[in-house]
Amino acid sequence: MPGQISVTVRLFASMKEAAGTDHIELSLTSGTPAGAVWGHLPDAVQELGLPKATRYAINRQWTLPGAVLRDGDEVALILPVSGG
Amino acid sequence: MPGQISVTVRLFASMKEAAGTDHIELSLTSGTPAGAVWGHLPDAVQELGLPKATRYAINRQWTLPGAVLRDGDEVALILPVSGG
Amino acid sequence: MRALTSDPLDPGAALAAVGAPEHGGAAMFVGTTRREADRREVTIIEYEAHADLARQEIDRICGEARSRHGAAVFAQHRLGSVGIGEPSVVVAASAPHRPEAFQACRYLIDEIKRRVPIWKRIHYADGGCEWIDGTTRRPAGRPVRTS
Amino acid sequence: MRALTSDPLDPGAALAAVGAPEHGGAAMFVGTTRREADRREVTIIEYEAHADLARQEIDRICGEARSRHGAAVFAQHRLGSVGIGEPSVVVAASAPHRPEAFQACRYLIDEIKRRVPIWKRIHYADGGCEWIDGTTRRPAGRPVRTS
Repeated sequence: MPGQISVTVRLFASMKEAAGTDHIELSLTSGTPAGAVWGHLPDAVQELGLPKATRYAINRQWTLPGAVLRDGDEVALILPVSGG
Repeated sequence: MPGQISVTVRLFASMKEAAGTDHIELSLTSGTPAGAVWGHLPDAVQELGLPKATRYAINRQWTLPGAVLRDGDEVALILPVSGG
Repeated sequence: MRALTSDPLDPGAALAAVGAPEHGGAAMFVGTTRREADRREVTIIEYEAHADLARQEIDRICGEARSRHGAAVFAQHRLGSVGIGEPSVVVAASAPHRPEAFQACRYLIDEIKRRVPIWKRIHYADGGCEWIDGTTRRPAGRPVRTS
Repeated sequence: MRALTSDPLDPGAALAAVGAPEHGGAAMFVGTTRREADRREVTIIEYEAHADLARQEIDRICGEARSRHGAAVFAQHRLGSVGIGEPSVVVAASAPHRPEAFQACRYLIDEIKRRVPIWKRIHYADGGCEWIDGTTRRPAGRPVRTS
């Protein structure tokens, strides 16, 4: 479809659990920024709420929520971390 | 001898080396404080100088240089330390 | 150095990795799983990572500690299930003098906890479990049943 | 815990000694002999103590770290000849949270170095050696020949 892009969204921790999968393929309007991916995720994921401190990575590099996605991108939503 | 006490002075590090022994027996006038022991040590030890930060212990307990020695005491001169 | 591993961590290997005869000492921090969280008994803790990004970020933090403090550094985080009292993270830093070794060591663990995409899921003795990732909105004390 | 020993130190034993399932982490510092001192190559370092007083003082410092920081602590210093790169002192502290573990660990090593009656004698590759005890008054760079 013209003006559409395909992206892979990688999910971790409680988002992965809520989605029942560690990645979701989305078809989005060209020009969609990383920070808008959330609104396209399944309801079960959106019910968790989006923590303010969520960060984003495109193709395994940190990015900002305003970064525009391109066709074939892998975008990761990085919830507030708790390692250590 | 009346008015005299016997004390054992324990020596460490360069004082022990200069004296060639790790302890010296001294006969001192009753009333001598720990801090005055230095003046009764062999010349070879006194030549090292007495570092300002030297501390004193009597019978394996910390004490102050003004503490008066009693007959039979073991007094230790604790030069500035360098452990670790 | 493998920054992430599913094997038990070896603090001795961390110390050996930063040992250098020009250095006067090494500081190390070993993070271990605690028996209690939120006043509930914990059985195991599970760690998950965005592995590629986590490795990159640990490497970057190590580089920062090296250049800021002139230290030799080591950092490793465990993934998967970790039993109570077992190490989940080990960091070490050596330097010519101890203030720098301590500073570099503290920098490593603080930045790893703050920045690296690793999350823990606490499994409780009462059967509940929860991810610690900022989404937890349950009322205090109510177990989250996930199965 | 033996506060003083002539045997090689074991950092793993130090960590094990402070491990507690209520604690979230342990900080450790391992002091090692350096290859160079005063720009001269070092071969070995010899440590001597007023043993009774040193043990007492290490015990006292451990007690202070425990009560100030709520930490479980360990401290051990080696005596006798120590080769380059080998540990001469190991301290460790664990606490429920890492700031206290780091503070207690730093307190242990700082106070041990400041207060405990232990002295080192550096043996140099050029044949000289010297006690580090505040008495050294030789001109800079001149080896002190002691034999």
